[in-house]
Amino acid sequence: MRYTLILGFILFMIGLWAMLTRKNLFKIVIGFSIIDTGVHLIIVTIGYLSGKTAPILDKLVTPANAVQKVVDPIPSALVLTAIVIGLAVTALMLSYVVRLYKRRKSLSIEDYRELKW
Amino acid sequence: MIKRLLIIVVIILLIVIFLPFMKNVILKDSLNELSSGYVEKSVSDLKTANIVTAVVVTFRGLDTLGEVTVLFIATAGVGLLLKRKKGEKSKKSDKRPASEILQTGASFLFPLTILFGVYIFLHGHLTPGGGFQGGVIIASAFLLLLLSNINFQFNHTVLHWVESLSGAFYVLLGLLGLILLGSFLNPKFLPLGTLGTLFSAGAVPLIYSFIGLKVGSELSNILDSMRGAEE
Amino acid sequence: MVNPIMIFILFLGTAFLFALFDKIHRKFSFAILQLVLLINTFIAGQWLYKFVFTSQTPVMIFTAGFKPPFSINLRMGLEEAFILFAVNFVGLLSALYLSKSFKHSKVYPLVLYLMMIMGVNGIVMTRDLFNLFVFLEISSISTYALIALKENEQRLASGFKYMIASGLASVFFLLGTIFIYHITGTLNIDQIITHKSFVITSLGFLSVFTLMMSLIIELKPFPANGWALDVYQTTTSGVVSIIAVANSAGVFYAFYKLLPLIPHNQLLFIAGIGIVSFLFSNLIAIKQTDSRRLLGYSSIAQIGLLITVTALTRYLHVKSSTSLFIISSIFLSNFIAKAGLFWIAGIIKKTHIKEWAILRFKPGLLIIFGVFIFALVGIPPFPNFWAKWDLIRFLALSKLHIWIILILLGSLLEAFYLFRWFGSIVRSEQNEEQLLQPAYKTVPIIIFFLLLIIISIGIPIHIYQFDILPLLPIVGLLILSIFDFLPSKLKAIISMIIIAGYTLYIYPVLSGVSLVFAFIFLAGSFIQLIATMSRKGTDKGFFPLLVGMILSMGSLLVARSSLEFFFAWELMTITAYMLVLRGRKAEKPALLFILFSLAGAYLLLSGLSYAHVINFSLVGLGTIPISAHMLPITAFILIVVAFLIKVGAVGFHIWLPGSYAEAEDDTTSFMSSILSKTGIFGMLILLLFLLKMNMHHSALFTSMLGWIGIFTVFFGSLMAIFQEDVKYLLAYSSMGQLGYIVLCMAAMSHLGWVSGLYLAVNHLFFKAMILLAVAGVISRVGTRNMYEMGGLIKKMPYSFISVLIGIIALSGVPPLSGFGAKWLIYTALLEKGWYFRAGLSFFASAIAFLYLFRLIHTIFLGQPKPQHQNVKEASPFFLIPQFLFIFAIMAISMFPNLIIKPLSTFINPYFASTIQWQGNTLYSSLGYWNGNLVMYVTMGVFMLLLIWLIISIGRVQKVKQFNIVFAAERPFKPTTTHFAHNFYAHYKRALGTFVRPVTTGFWNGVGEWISSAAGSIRQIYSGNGQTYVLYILLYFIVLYFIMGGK
Amino acid sequence: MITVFIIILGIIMILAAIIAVMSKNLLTAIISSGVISLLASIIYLILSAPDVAMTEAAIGSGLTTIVFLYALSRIKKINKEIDDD
Repeated sequence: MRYTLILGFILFMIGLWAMLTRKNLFKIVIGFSIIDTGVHLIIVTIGYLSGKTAPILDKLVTPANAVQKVVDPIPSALVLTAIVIGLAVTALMLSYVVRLYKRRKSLSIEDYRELKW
Repeated sequence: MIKRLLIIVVIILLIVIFLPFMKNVILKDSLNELSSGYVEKSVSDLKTANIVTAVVVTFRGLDTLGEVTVLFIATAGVGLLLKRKKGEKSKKSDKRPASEILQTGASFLFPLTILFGVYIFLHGHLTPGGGFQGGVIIASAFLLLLLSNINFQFNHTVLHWVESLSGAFYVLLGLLGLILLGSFLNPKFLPLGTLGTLFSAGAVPLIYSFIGLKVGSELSNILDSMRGAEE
Repeated sequence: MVNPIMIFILFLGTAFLFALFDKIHRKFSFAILQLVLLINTFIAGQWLYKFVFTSQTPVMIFTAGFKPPFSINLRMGLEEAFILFAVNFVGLLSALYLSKSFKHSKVYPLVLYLMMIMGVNGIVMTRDLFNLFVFLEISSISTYALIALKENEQRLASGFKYMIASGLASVFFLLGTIFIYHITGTLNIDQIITHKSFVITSLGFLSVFTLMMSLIIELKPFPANGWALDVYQTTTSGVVSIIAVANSAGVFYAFYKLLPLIPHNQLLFIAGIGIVSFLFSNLIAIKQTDSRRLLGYSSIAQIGLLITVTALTRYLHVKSSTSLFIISSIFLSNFIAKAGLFWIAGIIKKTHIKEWAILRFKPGLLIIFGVFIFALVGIPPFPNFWAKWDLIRFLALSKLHIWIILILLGSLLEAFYLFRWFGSIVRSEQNEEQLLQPAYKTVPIIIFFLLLIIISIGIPIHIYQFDILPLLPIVGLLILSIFDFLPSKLKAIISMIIIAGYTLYIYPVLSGVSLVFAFIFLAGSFIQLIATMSRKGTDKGFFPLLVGMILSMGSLLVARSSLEFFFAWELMTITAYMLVLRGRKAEKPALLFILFSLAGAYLLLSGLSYAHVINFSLVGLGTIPISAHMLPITAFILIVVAFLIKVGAVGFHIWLPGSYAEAEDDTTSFMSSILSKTGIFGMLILLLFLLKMNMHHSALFTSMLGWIGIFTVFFGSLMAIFQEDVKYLLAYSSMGQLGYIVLCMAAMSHLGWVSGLYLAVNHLFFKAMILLAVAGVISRVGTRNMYEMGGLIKKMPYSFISVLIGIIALSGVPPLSGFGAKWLIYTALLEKGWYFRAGLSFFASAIAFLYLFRLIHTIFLGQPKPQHQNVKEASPFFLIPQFLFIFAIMAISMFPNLIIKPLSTFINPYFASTIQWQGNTLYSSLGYWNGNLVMYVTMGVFMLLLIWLIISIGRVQKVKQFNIVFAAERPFKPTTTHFAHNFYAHYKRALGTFVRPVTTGFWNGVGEWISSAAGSIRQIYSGNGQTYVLYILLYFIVLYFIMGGK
Repeated sequence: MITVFIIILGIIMILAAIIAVMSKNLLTAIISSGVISLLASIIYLILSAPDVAMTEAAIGSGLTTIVFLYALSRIKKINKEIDDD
């Protein structure tokens, strides 16, 4: 599934583009979460084995043939963690945005640069 | 304009650099040693039908504990930033209350959704889903209430108790593994049961349930804070 | 032994229940928080103890009942225990520091705080790549949130920048991790390292590169670190101290853990990343006025240094125990000092560095501040000092010259801004202000201070096996500090007793030339200490420093190895700096002094490292056979320049006049008459090595040295004649006299060395005499400008006598000892065949006479000033040492063999003697000198003149001061129109070209260039968070191509 | 067949991403980014990772979007408060 791999990287780059060019704090956070989605897609793709099924035992996947039939469970486990962490970071970023806006009434990152040099 | 150009160059160069990630990756068609080991062990040693759950709760249990902690931190962080201190006055919302139908519908759906969430994490070791997914569903039940009733206030005491105790029990179960079997987060101190039934996989369903409760209450808390509730 | 996993259980168990604890009472929940940190400190400490003091081997802790790689495992080894102990301990103290903020905050910050520390614990212990990611996230997410503690706009803005930068870094980490998993099929770090050959493929390289870059970006390398500086600048003290030390420690350890993945040939690039960060952060810090931002730059610089050192030691395959020692020493210095300084920042509550001047009224806190700064710079005995010593040694052995230069250059920059800060606080003129020092804030600072002291004393004793001898200067300093409450007179006596005792203690070790220098350093100090009794009150701080300085000079004599020598050298430097800084206008001179001294010390350090001998010391010299290759040319040059800086040789002299002149008056006399000779002593050791090695180029070197000596003489004397300030005059005069000594030593002959040492002793006598006399005068008239004095001969006759005798001895006219010195010098030079140099030195003597004449003429002769009507003779404490020195001068003038004979025998082992004695007459190949005879003849002539004067006295007409018979106007007020002002202006036309401030101009230019470079480089930190993200990406790209990614 | 399906999904996702980044309207942007996650969860299903799919659907497209919307509404509320004052 090289397509999903490439798709992941495309999303990554689009997110990066947003982080680099959008002035709006919201857009920057959105860019970040798009990057996250892209990376998650990449991770899941790495775990995929073509033609295999989910790593859950049922009628078709028996203990005897499980090793031959399922995809790699590790990346799935990692992505679960990564998704939750992504949510945590996003929520925190948004809280910052809300607080910043409350203080200065501006969503433009250019208005927050008096700290420098 | 120069900066825009620079950004374009940076992105192009990054794509060039990342090309090996896209091009040189040889997509495999069989499990590597580690993951086939996981598959075998989760069947034979843990009796867990959902191998991802086995990995998440047992083999990489420390990650999951960390993950719950990350959510916990986010709850605290969002709370620190957005919750109003007690007594801090807020403008009364002038929004129109939701219609009666929505309110009734919500209060009817609420217990059902909660039940569904519980079902998901109780069966985490058998079917797709588990603590996190179940937790989100529980949180969405609360969201339903929040949306349908503007002035709805969580019963924070209950939420705190659920959040605190489920987290503490999670750690406690891990500790039991350490005390009884010599390693932290070892779920085998409960009978393993037969593969594919509800009461199997040792303490895995129990742990996942606590994770579900913990995640559910944490997410509800985050939503509550985002809404701007009092502490 | 407690299972290390208990650390997590404790952290998480309490954190999850924290909301419930808090419902009981904030005091209760806060107590729980501290208890957890305390227990965890204890657990880590227990393991640390086991690893250090028993033969405990590292343990692996498995989770989930499976063996790795199936389960996540943790490691507890020496490194882990060390960092965990430090991190949990600083967490405990910082929690105490924050107790008030915690008391009034919501419950969340407490939880976040606990989790932040736990995250670091996890980062350190885990051996699983993805688990490392989780813990990295735990620690950074809680940091993001905690930055908002005591929220304000700037904190929020910096926190947001931090989040997007760090968020991007963690994405990179995730990418690297998953591809490494894809290639190796495992997430276990140890397994990945054993399979590390995958790095050679382009995919493997890219994965590892992405992973490592993520960690490196989290370590805030220049220039991809603008966000970090904002965080350092804004975050509240208790939190930022944790971010700066504990979080950085965690990420650094993660980097350390994964460094084996970097192929050997790429390690130098990693070291380069560090050194760039080290150099540029220190450079930009020069321009900072915001104290926290300055500390931030310093933190980043120190992390850069750590990266460099870690990569280099790995590159060089340095033995693991040694590299661990170096790394942990640098780590620890920064860890303790930086946490402490950030804590102090929270007490000061002022942002501008100049506003920190209020520290001046809190001596205790000021001392602690100073110690933290010294620890950062690497002054002995603090850990950084030892680390630098070992590090430079290894780099020199492996011929990594450029790294030595860069590391020392960066250290010098760092020393510059830190000492500038320290000096500006000590010497500020700000008024006292109320400063709240609540116990919960001071206790952590004091604990860290004590910890630093204990470690600093422990290192030399336990690791370098120092016995008490080299540590005596510190002991002396501490003893006097204990008695610092006593009045000055008593302390002077205690100091004299200590010095006498020290002399007796080391006497058995002394022999030959070291006796001469012991006489100068110790006996000279002993006598001059009498003058310090004139100090009023308790005059805190002076005596401890003075005793420390004197004993470190003594330590130089008895040092047995290069390390002991260098140790004593640096101790002497720092104590002298503090003494200079006590002068009222000494802020800038003291800074110049410490900068040049440190530059000298670094040159000495690198020279000693290049030398293939570990016994660079007079004592050590006798114990080893000397071979021709022990001192390569580089080492020789580096060391000789270090000593030339100390004596203030021309070109390196600009620190000298200011610091001699602006130091307190009695201190000046110590510095000029005694301290300056340490450079000569060092040079003597160096020349002895040269002599014994029979080096190929030695003739060329010594000839060059001779030229430097004579130019110093010439220039020093010339500068002296144009001074208005009597202390500047004497400072330049000292420089000239030291030049003579260098010249003599460079002659490398028996007579040359005899004359050099003779002059050294003689210079002690007359320069101490003159300076003490002048100090007495200044203490009475309250000015140092000579044209504001005059006619003091009647008011201060004894001082006059001692200055008169001093200048006779100095100028080298018969009959006093100076004549002998000059005679010896010319003889030595002529014997050597250095005719031109002899001529120049003769000329310089004539110049010297000009300024000496002025000293007598302007101060003591002429008209007394009206405001000096009631001036009294100087205090007897000034006079007693002067007369002791007069006595000494008289003695050696009458009986030169008293001193020349022993000198000659001391030097006999090195050179064949070319002089002979007949009775009191000294014969050289070029003539003879009989001290007695000279004395008698001169006395005779003097008597004749005196008799003639007395006979003709009848014709003398007494003139009152304001009698205008002989003047066109009534000289009422001495102004700059005073005849003695700019006395030698007319010479300036002839000699002006020689005294144009070329050297000063050069060094000023260097300073300005550095400053403007710093000013323009820091412009890259535009303040825009997006730009910082762009920098990170650019940094990533550039490094990828530099490191040869395919 | 599945490949074609994935490519179509991918193109829609990329378009959604571009809309999310470029759109002037924040609400549109937030919804679009939610759509990306939703489509991603379908891809996860195709890639035989149902656990991830569920999580991405619930957290990535569900909760994250709601958190975004809450933040946006907070900002609008702040604006309103200014208008009122």
